[in-house]
Amino acid sequence: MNHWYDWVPLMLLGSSLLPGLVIFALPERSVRLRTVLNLSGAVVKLLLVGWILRHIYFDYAVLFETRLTLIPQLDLALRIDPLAMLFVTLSSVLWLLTTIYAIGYLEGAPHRSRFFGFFSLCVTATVGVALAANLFTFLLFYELLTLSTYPLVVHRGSDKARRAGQSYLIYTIVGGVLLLLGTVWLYTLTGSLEFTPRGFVADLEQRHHPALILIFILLIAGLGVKAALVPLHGWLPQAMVAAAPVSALLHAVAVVKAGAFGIVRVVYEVFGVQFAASLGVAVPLAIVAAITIIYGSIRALYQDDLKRRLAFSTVSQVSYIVIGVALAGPVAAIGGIVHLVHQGLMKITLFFCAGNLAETLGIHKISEMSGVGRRMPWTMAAFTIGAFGMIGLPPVAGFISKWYLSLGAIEAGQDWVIGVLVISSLLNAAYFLPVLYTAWFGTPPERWPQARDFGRRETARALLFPTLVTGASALLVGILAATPFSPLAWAKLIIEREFY
Amino acid sequence: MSVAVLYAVTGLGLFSLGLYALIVRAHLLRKILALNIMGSGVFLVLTALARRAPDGPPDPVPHAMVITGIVVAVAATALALVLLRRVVETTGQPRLPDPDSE
Amino acid sequence: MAAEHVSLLPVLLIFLPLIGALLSFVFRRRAAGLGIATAVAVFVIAIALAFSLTRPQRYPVGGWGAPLGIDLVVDGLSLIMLLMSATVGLGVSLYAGGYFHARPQLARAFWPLWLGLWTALNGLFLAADIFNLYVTLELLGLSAVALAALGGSAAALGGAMRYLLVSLLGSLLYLLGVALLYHAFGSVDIALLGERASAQPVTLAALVLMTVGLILKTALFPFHFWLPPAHASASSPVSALLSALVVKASFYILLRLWLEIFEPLNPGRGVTELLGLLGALAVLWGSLQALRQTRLKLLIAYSTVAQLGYLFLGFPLAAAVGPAAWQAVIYLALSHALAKAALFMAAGNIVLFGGHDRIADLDRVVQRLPLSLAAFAIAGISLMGLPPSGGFIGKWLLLEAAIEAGQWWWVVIILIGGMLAAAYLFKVIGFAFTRAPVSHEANAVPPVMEWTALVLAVGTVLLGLWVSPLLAWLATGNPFGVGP
Amino acid sequence: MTPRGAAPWLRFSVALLLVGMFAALAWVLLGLPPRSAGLQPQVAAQMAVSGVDHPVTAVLLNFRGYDTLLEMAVLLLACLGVWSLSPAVPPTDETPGAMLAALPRQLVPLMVLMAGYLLWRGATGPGGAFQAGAVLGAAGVLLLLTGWRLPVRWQGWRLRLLLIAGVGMFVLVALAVVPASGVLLGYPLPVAGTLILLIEALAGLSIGVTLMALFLGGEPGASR
Repeated sequence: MNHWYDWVPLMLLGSSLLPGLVIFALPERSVRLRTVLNLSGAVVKLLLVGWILRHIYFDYAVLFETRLTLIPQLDLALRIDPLAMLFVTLSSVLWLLTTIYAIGYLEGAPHRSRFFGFFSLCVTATVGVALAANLFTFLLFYELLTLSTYPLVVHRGSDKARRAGQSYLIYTIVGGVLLLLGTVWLYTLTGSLEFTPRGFVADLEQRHHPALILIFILLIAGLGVKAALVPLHGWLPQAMVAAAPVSALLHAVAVVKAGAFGIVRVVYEVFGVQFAASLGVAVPLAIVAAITIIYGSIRALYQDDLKRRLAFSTVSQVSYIVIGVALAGPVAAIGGIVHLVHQGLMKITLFFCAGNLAETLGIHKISEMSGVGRRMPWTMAAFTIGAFGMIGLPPVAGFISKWYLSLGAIEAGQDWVIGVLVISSLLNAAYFLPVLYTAWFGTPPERWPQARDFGRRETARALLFPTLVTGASALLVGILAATPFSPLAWAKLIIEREFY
Repeated sequence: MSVAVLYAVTGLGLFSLGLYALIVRAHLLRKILALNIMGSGVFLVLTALARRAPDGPPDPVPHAMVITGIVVAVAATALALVLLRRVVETTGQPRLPDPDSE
Repeated sequence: MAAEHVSLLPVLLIFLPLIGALLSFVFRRRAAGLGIATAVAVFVIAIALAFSLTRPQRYPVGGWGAPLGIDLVVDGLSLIMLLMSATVGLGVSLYAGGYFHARPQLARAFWPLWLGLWTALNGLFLAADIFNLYVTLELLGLSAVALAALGGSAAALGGAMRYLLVSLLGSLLYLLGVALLYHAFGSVDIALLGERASAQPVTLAALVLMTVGLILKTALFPFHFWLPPAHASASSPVSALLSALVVKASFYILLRLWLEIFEPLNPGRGVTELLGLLGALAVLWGSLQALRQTRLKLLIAYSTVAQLGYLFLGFPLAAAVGPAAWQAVIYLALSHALAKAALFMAAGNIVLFGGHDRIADLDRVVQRLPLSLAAFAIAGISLMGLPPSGGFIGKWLLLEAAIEAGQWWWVVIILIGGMLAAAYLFKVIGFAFTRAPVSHEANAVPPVMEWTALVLAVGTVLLGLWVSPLLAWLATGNPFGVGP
Repeated sequence: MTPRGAAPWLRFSVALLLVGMFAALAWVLLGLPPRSAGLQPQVAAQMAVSGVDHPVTAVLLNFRGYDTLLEMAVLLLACLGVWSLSPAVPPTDETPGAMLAALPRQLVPLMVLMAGYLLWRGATGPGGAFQAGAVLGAAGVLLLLTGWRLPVRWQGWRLRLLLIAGVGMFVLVALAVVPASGVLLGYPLPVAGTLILLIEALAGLSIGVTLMALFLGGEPGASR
């Protein structure tokens, strides 16, 4: 680490870690300083991300890497590559927006220093997960993510929150243990854990293949907990007890995506997708993902609680990423990877909206949403974009993902996946359209459950602004998918690296 | 069996007897005495076997060790006895409290 | 008879605390100041030793040399143990300065006893002579018992009494083993014994006697019964010392004897597998008991029983894969020392603040001691074996050894142990977030007590990042020999 | 109430186990070589440079002096432990009978003399600091039993200084010889005998006082 470039990944971490640590130490009442710290951290991170993206775009050869050798052969290593930057960019943008949202949402609530401290730690862990250059480093940040999200889940301190926290811990710690076991085992076989395009285990002798299959299962099971693969998804709906910004950023984006992102890394850069297919583990993974997609959608149908419905929708949607990866073809992979971004934008919009409804009118249930579109038109407009995207209607981002996934399925000769996608889209429509119908065309009640007055605006500015930005982005990345800076273009760049 | 070994085996006997009492007896004073007897047994083993030197005086090193051991035993016994007195003062009973009754 | 020039640093590590003990006994009013000054000096010397030690050193006391005289030996293994005792010792000294400030009666007993205990620890880690080890072991045991009784409650006295009896029994078993080895092979020097000892009944008898004596003192399952009451009822700085350092000392002796005398004689897989099995049972039983406890300090004490179990997994694993397993075990021991000291300190702060340690009522307390809670949580992470922490590195290395050995049952134990640790620690941490009315009667906790707990806890995180220099130090002189 | 011991079946099985252990260990001892000099030849070879004439004393104070130093620390720490546990047993006001009052007057001076002799004798024959200390301690115990009380002015730092004198001197000498001989506890030969006698004198005194202090069962003059 001689060149200052090599500190760049560390700076990416530091831009959220340092404000987080300082915030812990701040007394509850220094609201302004805390806000300044939060926002400047987020802005600095975003600037760094912009600078890096520009750098990669113009001079791809430069590799940023921070490395600390722990044990010979075992490094703590952070590296910037296109796949990492996809996830880093997504989290950084959404962190800034969610921070703004959370500042508005938690105004006057207790223990805010603790909340924002852990919030920053979570973002740090997420960025670490994205930048990890080997499975060891990945594991480290993956566990850190577990530990730093737990306090946010139980933040409210109610019995329900504690139970949710307990269940979250049980799932994630068991998942972490499986991941640990798989990782150590793999290390004893290969002596290296560095992520390498097209994988690094294919050279192992034939006799290790049964072990490799077990390792694959262990790793995917460990990651599948956070990615909420059925039957490991149980914690996610319960975790919805957390505050809206937590659900929005962490449980729609950071945590579940960390799992999905890990699956991408394992399939592409540990095993190599071709080798995984030849081991015969790719198709079963696709089947698990397909079951998750259908199951999540069906469960979502039956939820009246808005956040729970969104949670089950998350269960279902995250597996689009997994299925895209498991299909072992470049086109499907593009669909899966781009969905990482698309789903993030759409789902965070939906959660912001749910938070707005709860905070402004006290609405938590779908049955209470009748006619809310007239009371909060901007919020519901954003909600509509998100819902359309989930269903896969063009030109919203979700359509792009599904399009590539379907093409990829055909390319990979797995036509049944198209059936899954069609059924899932129908189910998505079945659980989103009624919500939209009630909201726009239902009759508003005499009085809302718990209305707060915001004057001429429909809700607080800090709540509405991020919602509209993410909603608009979900639309724009769909419309502008063909332009050179879109997530789709980026996903194609990544796939070029992994396949050719 | 030489005389040295006979003494040493006697030492082992003391050690075993002491260990029996230490395990079986509940009264703390007996336990402390039992430990002393065990200690004497070990010292006897150490000194007795030092007598095996073929000619000349016995090996002085075990003797020095035993002197050291005796001083340690005296110190430990004193501490144990005072501790025993304090246990009796606070619990009224000269035996170990039941660990499960915490 | 002047020997070649050897560094005096190891000698100072024994004599400085001894002089400190004497001075703090005579000059009682200055005891705390003397104690802390000694602690700082010992810490500095230990660090200096670490940076100056390039190869193992043998120091012949009196210039005689083994077998007539007594030698001291420093190699990587002793060095790491010395560093461990120096770090925890400094932390506990600072903590005790705060803790005993309001209790001058106890303070004047604490300082000389603690410095005497430290003398014993350092002497023990440097000893190369099994009879000298016996003397240090007794010095250690008696000062530890006296410290454990310092609390003065019925529970503390009973716990100390039991501890004393077990400790003396262990020492006598060990001493009988020493007698057998000396009379069989004509030396008490470990290295000479290693050369001379052969596989014959007397060696086996010594092995059994010494091993039983030492595992009694190390509280390996099923000989763990004395540990929880003694460790939990002692005053908090003492609990930290007992759990973090004292139990490691007897394990260290066992390891030394094993590596240099017994293992080369191949006593058979039965011995290693049995020790490993007891270790595994300790992990499970200790963790389950910890989970059941309703008192915080007892929970932490049972956690010690469990964590000590991991150390014994080294025996079967080293038999299978060689020194790598010991590396893992020592790393775990080191991390446990820091983590456990931090836990007991944090628990001590909580007890001091709220006046009780009932876990179910902790929510009234922990929210007002954020630093102590943070220390508890961070140290807990290391015990659970989650990254980034020394506990994680140790567990990683141990898992690696177990998988390489193909001994899957140990893998399962290690993983289950980690999950159980998470369960019993989060049982406590969860209370930090419940809504609780603020208690009224609260005693102030001196900031130094909160900060030392936190610094030691952060130390466990650093152990998770600063690994290779420590492993390099540990490898000085190749203490674990070469693998099979 | 006298505590009950273990159940009969437990006693029986423990007894059985211990008989087995005894038999096994006895068999092991019988297997030891019948003739073995141990370290006797090495000790004999170095006696000339040990500074004393008696082998046990040479081992205790010179060859393995480090052990002895630590062992005196054990005794001191035990005394510290006793002090930390409780104050001394309060003295009774009973006046001893004529016989008891007369006894120490005859015996104690004799015992002190005896202790001095043992100390001096240690250089050439059986004897030395521990034996002297034991006799001295016994004299102290005798005094205490017959109603003698430690004067108040001797209860404070003076007593503590006496208690540490032995270890203190040992440590002092151990370190002081380092510049001369280059090694811890390496007595330069010309003064070896003197240094050993110095250590022994203070050690004997401290051991005697410590034993007496232990007999008090706690710190004299301390209140709980």
